[in-house]
Amino acid sequence: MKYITTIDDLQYTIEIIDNHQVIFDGVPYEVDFESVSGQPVFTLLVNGKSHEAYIYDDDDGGWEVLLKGALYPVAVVDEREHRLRAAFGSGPTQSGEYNLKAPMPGLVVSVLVKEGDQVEEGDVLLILESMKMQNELKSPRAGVVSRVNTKDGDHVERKHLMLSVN
Amino acid sequence: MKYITTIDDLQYTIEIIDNHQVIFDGVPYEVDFESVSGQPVFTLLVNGKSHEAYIYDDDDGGWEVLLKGALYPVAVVDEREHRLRAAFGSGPTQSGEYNLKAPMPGLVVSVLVKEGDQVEEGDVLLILESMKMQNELKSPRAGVVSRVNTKDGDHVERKHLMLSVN
Amino acid sequence: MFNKVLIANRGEIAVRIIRACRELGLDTVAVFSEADRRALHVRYADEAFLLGPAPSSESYLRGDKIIEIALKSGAGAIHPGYGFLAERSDFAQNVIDAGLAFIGPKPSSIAAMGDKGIARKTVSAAGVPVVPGTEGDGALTDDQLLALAPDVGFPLLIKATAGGGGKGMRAVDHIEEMPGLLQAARREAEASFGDGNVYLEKLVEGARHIEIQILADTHGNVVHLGERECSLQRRHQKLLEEAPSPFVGDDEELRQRMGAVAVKAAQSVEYVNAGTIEFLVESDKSFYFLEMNTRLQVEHPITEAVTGIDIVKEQIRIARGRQLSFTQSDVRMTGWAIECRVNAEDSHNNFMPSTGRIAHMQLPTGPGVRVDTGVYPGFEISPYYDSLISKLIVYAGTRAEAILRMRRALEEYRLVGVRTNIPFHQNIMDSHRFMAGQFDTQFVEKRFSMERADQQRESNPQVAAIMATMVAHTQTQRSAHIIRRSKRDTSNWKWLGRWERMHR
Amino acid sequence: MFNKVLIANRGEIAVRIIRACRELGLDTVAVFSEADRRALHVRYADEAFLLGPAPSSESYLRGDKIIEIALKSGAGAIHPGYGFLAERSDFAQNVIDAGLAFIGPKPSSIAAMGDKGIARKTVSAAGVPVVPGTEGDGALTDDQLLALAPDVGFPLLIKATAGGGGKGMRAVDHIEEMPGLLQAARREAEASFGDGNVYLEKLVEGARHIEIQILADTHGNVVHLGERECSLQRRHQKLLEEAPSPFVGDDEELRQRMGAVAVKAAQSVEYVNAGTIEFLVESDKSFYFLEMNTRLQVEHPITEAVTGIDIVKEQIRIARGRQLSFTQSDVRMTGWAIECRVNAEDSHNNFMPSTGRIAHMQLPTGPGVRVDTGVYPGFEISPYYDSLISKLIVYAGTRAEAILRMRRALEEYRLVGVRTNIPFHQNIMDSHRFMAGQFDTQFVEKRFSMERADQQRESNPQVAAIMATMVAHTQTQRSAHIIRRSKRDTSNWKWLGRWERMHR
Repeated sequence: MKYITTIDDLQYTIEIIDNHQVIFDGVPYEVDFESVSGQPVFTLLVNGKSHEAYIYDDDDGGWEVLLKGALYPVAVVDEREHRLRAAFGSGPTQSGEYNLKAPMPGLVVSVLVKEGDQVEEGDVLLILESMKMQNELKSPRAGVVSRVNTKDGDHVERKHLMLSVN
Repeated sequence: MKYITTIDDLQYTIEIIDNHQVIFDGVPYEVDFESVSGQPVFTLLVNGKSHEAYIYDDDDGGWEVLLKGALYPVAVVDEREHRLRAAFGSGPTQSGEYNLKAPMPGLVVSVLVKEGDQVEEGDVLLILESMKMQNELKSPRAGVVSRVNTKDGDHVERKHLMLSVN
Repeated sequence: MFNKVLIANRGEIAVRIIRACRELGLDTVAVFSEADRRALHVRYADEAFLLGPAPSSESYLRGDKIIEIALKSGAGAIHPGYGFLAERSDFAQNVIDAGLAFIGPKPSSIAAMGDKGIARKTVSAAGVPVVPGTEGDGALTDDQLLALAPDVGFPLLIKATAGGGGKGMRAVDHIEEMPGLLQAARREAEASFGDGNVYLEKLVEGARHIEIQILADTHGNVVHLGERECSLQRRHQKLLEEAPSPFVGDDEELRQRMGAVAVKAAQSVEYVNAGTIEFLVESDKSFYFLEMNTRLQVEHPITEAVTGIDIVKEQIRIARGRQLSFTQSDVRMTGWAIECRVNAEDSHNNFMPSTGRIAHMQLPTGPGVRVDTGVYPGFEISPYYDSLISKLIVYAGTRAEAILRMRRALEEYRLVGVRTNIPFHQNIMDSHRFMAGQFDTQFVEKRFSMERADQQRESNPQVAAIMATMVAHTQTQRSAHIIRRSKRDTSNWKWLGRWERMHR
Repeated sequence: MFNKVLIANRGEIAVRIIRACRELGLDTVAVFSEADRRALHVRYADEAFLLGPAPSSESYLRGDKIIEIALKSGAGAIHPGYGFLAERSDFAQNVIDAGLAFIGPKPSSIAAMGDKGIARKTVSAAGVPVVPGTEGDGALTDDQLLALAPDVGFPLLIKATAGGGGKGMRAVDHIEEMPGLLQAARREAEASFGDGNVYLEKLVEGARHIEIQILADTHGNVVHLGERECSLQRRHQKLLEEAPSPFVGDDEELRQRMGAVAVKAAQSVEYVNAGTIEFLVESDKSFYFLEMNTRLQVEHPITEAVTGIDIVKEQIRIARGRQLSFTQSDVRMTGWAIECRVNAEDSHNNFMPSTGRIAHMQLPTGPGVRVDTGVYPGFEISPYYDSLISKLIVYAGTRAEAILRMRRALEEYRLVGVRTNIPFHQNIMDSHRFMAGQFDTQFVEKRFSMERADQQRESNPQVAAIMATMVAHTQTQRSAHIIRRSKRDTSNWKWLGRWERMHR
């Protein structure tokens, strides 16, 4: 199968024959690709060079590759999908609403805004404590607080929608 | 459920109410029993004492407990079964045949006997190489080689029946 | 003399203390919260008792329960580790009143050094130079502080009087931002120490944070074990320490002068057991007393590596009334040690805390490498306690060798399940300013960026692209396969197509 | 001068060498068999190339392929590690003829020491005392050996002329058992070294096995790094080593005398790089040359710990033509180090080899602990190579402290999936004779029994009984549950009963 793989502004065409053959931008390579004991740790031998990386699903269809301490955000789409995107533009456009989700599980130390409040970009919306650190979560833009789903003292799970700015 | 548990010549009656209560020889104990990350490593808190052990199934219905470097062979049977055994004697009696099974995977360096040979106790029957060590496997008793299931140069898996003495 | 020690702590430091006790032939008693039943300190201790629910306030801060357990279990002493109850003079007093030994300083010394205001007064009275700031006994209102601020001068630091470890600390550049920052600092201080009092201190720019390790026995002997360089910090949290300090280097005269001042500061509060005096050192080598940590320090292992002295064992010996087995002249620093704090913080995402189950873990080993940790594969990193997963310590003959060894060790480190700051440490080890020893306390926040550093490392996007593509491909194949098996009746390509759309 | 090194080995020693190269800034090339694609040395190396199928003869012993790979990959040197091709003079010669550096001694030195018969001749000519036995150039028939045996005297040892590591070695008490043992020895020697030649040596009873580490550069400097005590052996395989030797102890005069003799032996074959001279030492402190190992030794880390010298780095520096950076007078042994060889051998089942997948692994860490290993959780231990899983090394100020530290470390060690000899080491650490340093090469086989040792440890059958019962109970419940779910239509107890009978 043929894929279009993108890292920042770099784009590669990669065709995968099997675990031992890939065609990279038209050039065939002998590769040896294995996962280490079923973990998201992968080892790749190509031209004798030994590489090992962590590869995570970044939760919205992309991948993160941690290789020798450097992190690469990678987008992989197959040829057909790539054509579709080219034709119809890529996916839904940004919604007007900003949803503040808990970046990690923790304790809501204090919610500094209430529904209907006018907030400016950079205003602190909420303070979330996790691992003994107080993290001030700020609004990325000006707007009106449209919804507040949490209160002081709440324990929230990761990705819990805490409040929205419209 | 109530069990009769035997270690060598020691016998205990152990009733298990749940993971937090056992009655040991009539005396109730508060216990806290957990397995460590799904491994056969178990941690037990009883009267505040913290114990950790490996517990293996010994392949014939019994258990091996490795506790602080000491190995305990343990037999556990429930009450009813214990009564049955008491009544009818414990299981099938030793068959007259000695079956030599491979104690580990390895290479058969040489089979020193053939079918029909008369062997004495302590005679070397076969040499098995594993991990660069040559292990001489001897006959536990005198008898006649009734069967030979392997030959020089064979790679055998663990528990493969290599030969029998009758 | 006690033969059983209760460790009133968790994580790597509890394990570290259990090891010292075991190697001295002492029995150990662990305490744990409901979140820590399977924690390493519970598994390694001879005895273990439940304290209560996960939050510290209901478990590791319950001094009353801890003393009760010590008495019940027949422990003769309590080691508080660092954090939690380590610097609570009232707890230390209660331990002693219960007839137990407290493995640490006298309650009076903890109190004297615990209120930073009083501490500054005491040591300056003893002739120790302190950083200019608000004097007196702490309890100042926001208005008073705002009034005093201009005299102290900007930039300045708001610090918690009960503080430590950067908690409740804020840097202020202009008076306008001060009210908000005062609030934040008091809130954090309140949360961390149950005391919202703060004071002001001049923010000395381009300065280094260098500390001196002290050991004092009950017979009046006080020695220092040389310095530790702790300037690499983020949000006033130490991230990497080394001994000796590249700034002090071969200046044995400066080292001994700082050591002598540290000893003097310790003596000013009749100090006993292990402690650390933190100094701010300016580029002209003038130095000021910052504060004294009246406890075992996270970074103690680097001093152990270069001096060969086991600080935790010495703490216990001192608490047993022994004399120090060595004098100041016996203490010699040889070789070089570096410690990297491996935290469950995603250094590629603004050091956001990361929780979860450790699915796979492979620690670096081999010559000159030491790892202190309280976790293991299968263990759950909870949001209740601090983010320190392990301390990676290397030791070698020279600083250059130590850096190369640390690079090697960081490369070997494998941890799956939570994100860590290992990439940050790898970038630091490659930083020319770090290699040259040219950094101060503001280096990480003002002169260092992960993005820039990542760009500077020998990059290999092609390999990253191939690996990600192969993983994506494998996943596609597997899913397609599953769908095929579950839906034999419909043509594959349609399902495959739908599945792919679903997953974008 | 080379900048890339090929490591012609596997397992912990390949990893150890990769670490040394990395810390010297050299690139590394690994080679691997089909069984080792996921091995740690492949994962840690910069490059890795497949040699062939699992059996050594088709992979790690294929010198031709290895040299080919070195040339192809642009490696400038080959490090053989120990075992495999390490002591093959022809391989060393081929490496040099290919224009590569061999990180080890000259082929001529390997050859001279490789044939034990010639070696005994050479060193005794140089005035080094040797153990009485058959002299001459090895190739003796069984009849000749049987004839010579009485002169050597019983008990005696049959040893492989090409031997090393106890392979092809047998102890003989009476002439009657000698023919059978000769066969066994020749067979094992043939299998291990492709050379069935053997010779005879007097078996000195109650003697110790003590060896001296040598380093020699290409500029004629030869120094010794003191001794290692290696008397704890089973079937002539070392199981535990320590430095210094408790037998030599403070007898600096004996140490220097043995060192001088070792240096002389090395010089007698114009030795270069790292090597070890093994001595047999009698209770009256008279000592005899046994053999020289012309390679890096498994137990080298304990010498590194007490001397502070990184032997593998020195090997590489020497191969790069550097002079030794220190003289004999700079070498000082401080503190005490012990190494336990953790093997995949079931010490509760006559040390039977144990293979399988490592399901869970937790290595001891903390102060004074070093672990060298080539495996990790998820790795498969195959029957093709030796059973060494890892080397556990501890370092402390005194022997007593080192023993306590080793006990602590052994207790922390967790390994699930294969059986190990850790319980054996735990029993040794608790043995009074070991603690008193009263043991010789026959201690393990003649005066030590796991059964007796197990009985002597503080035993806790009640706890074992409770834990086994709870596991059995859980299993019963689970199975019953499964049956219930799958067979809702029939009454549970009947199935439960049947299931229980099934499983007995």
